[in-house]
Amino acid sequence: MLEVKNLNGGYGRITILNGTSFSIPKASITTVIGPNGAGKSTVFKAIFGLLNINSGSIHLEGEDVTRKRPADMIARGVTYVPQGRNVVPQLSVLHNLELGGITAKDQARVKMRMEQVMDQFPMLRQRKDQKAIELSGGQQKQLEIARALLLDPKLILIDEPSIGLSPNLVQEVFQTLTRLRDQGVTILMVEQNAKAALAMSDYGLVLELGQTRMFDKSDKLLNDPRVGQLFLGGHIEDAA
Amino acid sequence: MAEFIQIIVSGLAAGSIYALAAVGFTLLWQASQTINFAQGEFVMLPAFFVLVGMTVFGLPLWPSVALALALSLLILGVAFKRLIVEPMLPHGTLPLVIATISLGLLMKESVKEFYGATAQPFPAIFPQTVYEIAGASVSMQDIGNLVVSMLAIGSLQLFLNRTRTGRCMQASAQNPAVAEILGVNVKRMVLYTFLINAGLATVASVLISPIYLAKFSNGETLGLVAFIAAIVGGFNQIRGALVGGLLIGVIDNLSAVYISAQYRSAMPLLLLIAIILLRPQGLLGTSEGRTV
Amino acid sequence: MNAAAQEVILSVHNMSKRFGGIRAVHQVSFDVHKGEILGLIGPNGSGKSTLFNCILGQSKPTEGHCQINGKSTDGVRPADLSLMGVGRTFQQLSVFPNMTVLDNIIVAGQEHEGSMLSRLFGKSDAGLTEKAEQLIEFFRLTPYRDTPAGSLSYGQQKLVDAAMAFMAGPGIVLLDEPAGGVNLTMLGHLKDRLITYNREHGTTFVVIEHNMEFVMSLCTRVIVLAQGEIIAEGTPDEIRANQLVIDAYLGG
Amino acid sequence: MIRLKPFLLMLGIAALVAAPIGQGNYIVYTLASWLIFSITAMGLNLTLGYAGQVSLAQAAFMGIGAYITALMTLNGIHWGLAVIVSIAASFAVGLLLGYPALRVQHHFLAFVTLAFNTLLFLVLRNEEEITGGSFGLVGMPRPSFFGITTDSNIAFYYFTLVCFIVSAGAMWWILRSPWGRAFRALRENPIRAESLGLKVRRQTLLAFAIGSAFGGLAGALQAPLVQFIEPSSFALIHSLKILLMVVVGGSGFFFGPMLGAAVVILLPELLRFTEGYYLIIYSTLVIVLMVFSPTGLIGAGKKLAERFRPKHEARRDLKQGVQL
Amino acid sequence: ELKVGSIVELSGPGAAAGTNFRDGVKMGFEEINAQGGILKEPVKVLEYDSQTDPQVSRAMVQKGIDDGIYAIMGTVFSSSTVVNMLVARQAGIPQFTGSEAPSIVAMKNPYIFRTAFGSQKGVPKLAKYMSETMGLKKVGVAWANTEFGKGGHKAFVDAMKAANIEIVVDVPSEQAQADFSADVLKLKGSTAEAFFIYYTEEESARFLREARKQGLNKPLLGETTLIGHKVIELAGDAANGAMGHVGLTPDADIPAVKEMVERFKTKFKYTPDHNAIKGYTAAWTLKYVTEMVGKPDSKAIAEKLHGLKLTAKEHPGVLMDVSWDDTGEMSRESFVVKVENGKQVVQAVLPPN
Ligand SMILES: Nc1ncnc2c1ncn2[C@@H]1O[C@H](COP(=O)(O)OP(=O)(O)OP(=O)(O)O)[C@@H](O)[C@H]1O
Ligand SMILES: Nc1ncnc2c1ncn2[C@@H]1O[C@H](COP(=O)(O)OP(=O)(O)OP(=O)(O)O)[C@@H](O)[C@H]1O
Ligand SMILES: CC(C)C[C@H](N)C(=O)O
Ligand SMILES: [Mg+2]
Ligand SMILES: [Mg+2]
Repeated sequence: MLEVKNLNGGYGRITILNGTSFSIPKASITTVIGPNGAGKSTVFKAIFGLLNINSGSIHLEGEDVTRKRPADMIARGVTYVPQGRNVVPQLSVLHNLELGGITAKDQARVKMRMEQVMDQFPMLRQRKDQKAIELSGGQQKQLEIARALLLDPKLILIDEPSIGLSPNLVQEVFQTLTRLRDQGVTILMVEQNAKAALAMSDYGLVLELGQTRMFDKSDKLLNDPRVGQLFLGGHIEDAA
Repeated sequence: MAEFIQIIVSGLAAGSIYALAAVGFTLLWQASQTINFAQGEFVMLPAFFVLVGMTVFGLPLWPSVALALALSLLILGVAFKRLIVEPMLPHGTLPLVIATISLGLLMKESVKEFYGATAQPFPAIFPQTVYEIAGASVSMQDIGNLVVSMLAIGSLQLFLNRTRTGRCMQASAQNPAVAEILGVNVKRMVLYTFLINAGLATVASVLISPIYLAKFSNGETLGLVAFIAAIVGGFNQIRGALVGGLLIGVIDNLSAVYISAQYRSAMPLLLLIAIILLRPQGLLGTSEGRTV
Repeated sequence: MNAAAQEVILSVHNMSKRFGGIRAVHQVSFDVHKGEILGLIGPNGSGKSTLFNCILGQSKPTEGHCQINGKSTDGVRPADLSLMGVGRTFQQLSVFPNMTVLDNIIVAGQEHEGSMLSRLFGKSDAGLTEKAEQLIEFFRLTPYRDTPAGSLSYGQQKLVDAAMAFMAGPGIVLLDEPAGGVNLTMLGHLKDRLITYNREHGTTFVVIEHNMEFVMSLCTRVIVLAQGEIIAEGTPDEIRANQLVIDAYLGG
Repeated sequence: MIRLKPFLLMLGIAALVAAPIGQGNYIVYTLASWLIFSITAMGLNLTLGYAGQVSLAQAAFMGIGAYITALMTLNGIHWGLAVIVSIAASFAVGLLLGYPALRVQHHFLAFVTLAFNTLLFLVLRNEEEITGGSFGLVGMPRPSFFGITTDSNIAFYYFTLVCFIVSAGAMWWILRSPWGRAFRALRENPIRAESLGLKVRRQTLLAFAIGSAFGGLAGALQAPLVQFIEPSSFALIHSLKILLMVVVGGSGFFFGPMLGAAVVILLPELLRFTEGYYLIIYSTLVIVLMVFSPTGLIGAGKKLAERFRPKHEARRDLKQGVQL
Repeated sequence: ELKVGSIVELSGPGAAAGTNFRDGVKMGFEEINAQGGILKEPVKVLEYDSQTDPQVSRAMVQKGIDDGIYAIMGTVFSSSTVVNMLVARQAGIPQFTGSEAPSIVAMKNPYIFRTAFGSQKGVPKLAKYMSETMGLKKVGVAWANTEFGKGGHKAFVDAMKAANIEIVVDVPSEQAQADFSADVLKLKGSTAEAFFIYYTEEESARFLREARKQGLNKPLLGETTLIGHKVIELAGDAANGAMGHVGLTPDADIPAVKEMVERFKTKFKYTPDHNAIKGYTAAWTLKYVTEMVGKPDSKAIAEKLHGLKLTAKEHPGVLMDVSWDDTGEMSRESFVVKVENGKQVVQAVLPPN
């Protein structure tokens, strides 16, 4: 489905990705883990066309999409939820949501999908006329996630969905992602909450210094002691 | 009483022009968080396009206006956005402010160099009829200005809030990074903003030039007054510009007659300061919401 | 809890905040004792951040007030609160993007020593620099010491944010989601550091967090907010077992 | 590298000392007015480049300084006293103006100062009894110190140079103290700065008032240099011109304003051969500069220097090595 | 080669007047050079732009002097002239200004010379006409609040006092003001029998249009700037009926002036105003006086000019007879004209005073 080969790129003259490679099959969930600053978000930006790529390639369902622009990626059924807050501050919740489907030809379907995601995140319906900036951190995140689902994407890039979400909502989002995977959607996700994320994933990718350290079935990674120590909080208990 | 009505009417007529220029400020502010210091010159220039059409190409008035509109869209819209705003947008407001100050100078000097330094008569769009209403003289021109600017601003407001394109424009302005990842063609949305501004400037230019006469330096005072009107009305509300413009027009006339002609131009400024202190978001503006 | 810990450092009385029709915080009252690490949890939109903002003078509560060390904070501006020993971090990343990591951390401490004039004419801030460098080392940011903070990754900025909180003198520090986006290894370090700091300097912490492992292993007491009201309060174990909290927040 | 700096500084000062020797009156006059505008631009750079507040009244502060100095020296009071009053007055007006404006945050200082500049112009023009109205004030004496007069253009230039060096020194001092860091912090994120104990309003206000005081000093020098002042020399357009100096030079860089002042004052000279077209060319050049280097000439210089660095750099933590 | 400085406002609000003056000077010296120059030497005109900024104008005069000019043409705006004339005076360089403010010749500066008489001289001529010929008792005045306008206003107020005419309404306006409705309204509401309007051309035109719109139908009187060619062009019908006192005007019924205007039109493709004639006559005056002195001696030229009278007959370049007194003020014949059907019609010829 998605194949990243030897990616090399960065910001300005600083190279961040030093030959990242991996490939993920259709209808799977892959969790990317790695220390802060490893380049996880940078990989996402590279895939979505937001980064200077020096060399390497990205293929989506066999098509070369290296250096394609975000709009092209959306047209190919890819959506992206970046890290941090990403709403249009002065537009209402409803209009923010609507923007998620702005590129769709079939606006009637978007209308319907909006209703569906609002069923899933009832908070959004309650707040639909409020300005997005007025939402709490976690509410904004819900809005963003909902927005990325509108277009019935083939591939979702989702960068640390759990930041700011309450535990029950994290569970719910994970369930949603699993459900989507079962419907054939491919999901690439970054998560620091690695244990839970890997548990629901098919594959795990460990990234460090902009390079692929490991790429394997997620249960393999879960059981790998090195990974356990560094990224699964293995020693948290000992230190406390 | 007749005197008072005259003041109000003349004030509204002048104010509707300020409003048309002010709405451009508001629009560009919303689109790129920049203050276009050349806005006054944007209103000055199209009149000369019309004159060029009439004197150089010998066209009648309306075709010349159409020509001016086309040229404005091209120069004040497309070229301004492509050549100046776009490369600078990522670098914050200040360089853009400086660039627009220089652009204003460039436009002014170019008109002076290539068309002449003296004012030029400009044909009126509306018939020169004057009506007596309750003792006050009201010209067709006054009424026309008021109606045109209200229509223009009203429909712009509706367009921005009620259409998907309008909302995409807002999104591109408020958070271009997000707009981009959602697939909005940010560049095109910004272009629309500048095209609308150019169009409004042309309308304003054609409306005022019969009164102001076409002159290279017309933008100087007009720009400042429009700017004040935009702030007074509220920088984040399109219709704020209308209210601000009309208010300034009326206050200007009232103070010229009843207060002090010498300090006449001080009144809008005092109003500006008062608004900033008492209602910083402007008369119609809304506060921008939570900050943390 | 020993006797010293019973001394109240921050007390919130009947605090409410409404935004138009929305009741963000509703009649919340609680005390924070000196030297404790208090957790504040609750569903999204339950009013946690709003509560912080009201306590810290960032926004004006609709009603109610709070006291720091017995002194009312009505109308006290955030800067003065900070100088009174109340520090904070924000839920959203908030570093100074174009300043180096080092300067970010130093600036967090510089106002707490000497007067404004002495900062103009006084000696350089060598002590602060040293402290800042140690924090940088600790948070593994050494390669980024002179990098503009805005070009760090999300988690790295979060760490800079946290480091800044340690620059203020002892007192009370309110942390809004310090763990979000921080790698688990670093999170462990962060927790250790908070605990050590709390033990050594007696600094009081109030922590908003959605990471339950982190909260439950760090805090001595937890308050749960839902729809602007306190629905539960107690030790981590009590909270974990509270059915109300499970339904509203933790989920099954 | 570190040793190079004092050396370059000495070289610069030596150049400034040597500059007017053997030049005509006009050149000396122009050099002196460059120094004066450098002082005022330096002040604005503090407000704008470091504290992040746009002031559109720098010319008005020059006006305050110039009128006070003119009125005092015309009445026989020594310049030395007049300059102190000028600086103090512009500082005080800065505080008065900034206090309410900064209370409401945002870019409102820009608008309030814009209004202030225009209002001051009206007052200077309309209150004829004091200010001479649009006729202005003429014939201010140039000061003399311990029997040394500054009447000749060259003597006045050196006098201005001394003032310039002193004020540049003071500015340098302010910027390298913790205040400098505080200014930058509150420019970049005032809410965060406030939460760290930085008194945003007070510090910004001070930056603005100090910046204004530099304007006052420049005005106090301008009055005896030109020996004539009238309201329109301090109109809004001149504030914009000073703003142009700061940004064209490079706002937020110490030497930006001086470079900018030089460009704004000297470029028209250099372009004179183009006759009527020089303003057109000049404004085009400014636009082009801003488009290619929004950080001004100093920024453009840095960009150029960057060219010679390798195209790719390794990530900063690569040396730290892997953990896995 | 002789160097002359043309220092005028080529940019800024004064650009219209300045450009006219500059072109007049240019044409004057081109003709002079074509006829062999001054003292058989070609004249080189160095041009400087004062940007309508007094301080810049001062610097430019300094620069011109450094560049070795022996006489100065300009500036036109009084606000600039009062400043830069000090520099020219220090250097002892004669200066031909286009300004009309009374203060300029009141400073006993031996190096300043007018090219058109000051308003303290022109306005009383008109005042006399108003009181004696028109028999007015109550008048109003509307004026531009600039150096130029203030000069005219003061001269008018003084003249009215002398003539025992009451001023019942007095309305100042801003430079480059566009909306005159309030001003007209104030005049209209007064009991004045006629109004003195002292604006620059464009404001005059806007004023006249507004006056027509509001139906202000009492006599409007002014200077060249109220009824000049440009005003008529801009104000159209609204200018009809306005009256004015005219010193120099391209519309004057004098063959020399008419020919000069024609030459100017072919050369520069626009109709000159009085400022162009000022510049043109200044150039020729310099030639005549330099040749009278016999050498390009700035000081001697200035001395020679005081008390000098040049007749158009012997010195065709001055177009009309002209003389200077010992303050640098000048005298010429002038006219009272009225606009009828878009044309100036001379009502009276006033002798030089
Ligand atoms: N400026 C505002 N205008 C309107 N409503 C607001 C504003 N600020 C906050 N709210 C509302 O107040 C409620 C509480 O918000 P708050 O940010 O305090 O939640 P929170 O507990 O911090 O949530 P999270 O865990 O998601 O950060 C939310 O419903 C939010 O929409
Ligand atoms: N805008 C930027 N400019 C320059 N360098 C950047 C920028 N953004 C990130 N970096 C650098 O790139 C590296 C990788 O950043 P990235 O955001 O991809 O990390 P990450 O793995 O997502 O980390 P986190 O878990 O903290 O989100 C970091 O070292 C960071 O310093
Ligand atoms: C343009 C002119 C009306 C200026 C006028 N000559 C003056 O003295 O200022
Ligand atoms: Mg990341
Ligand atoms: Mg929150």
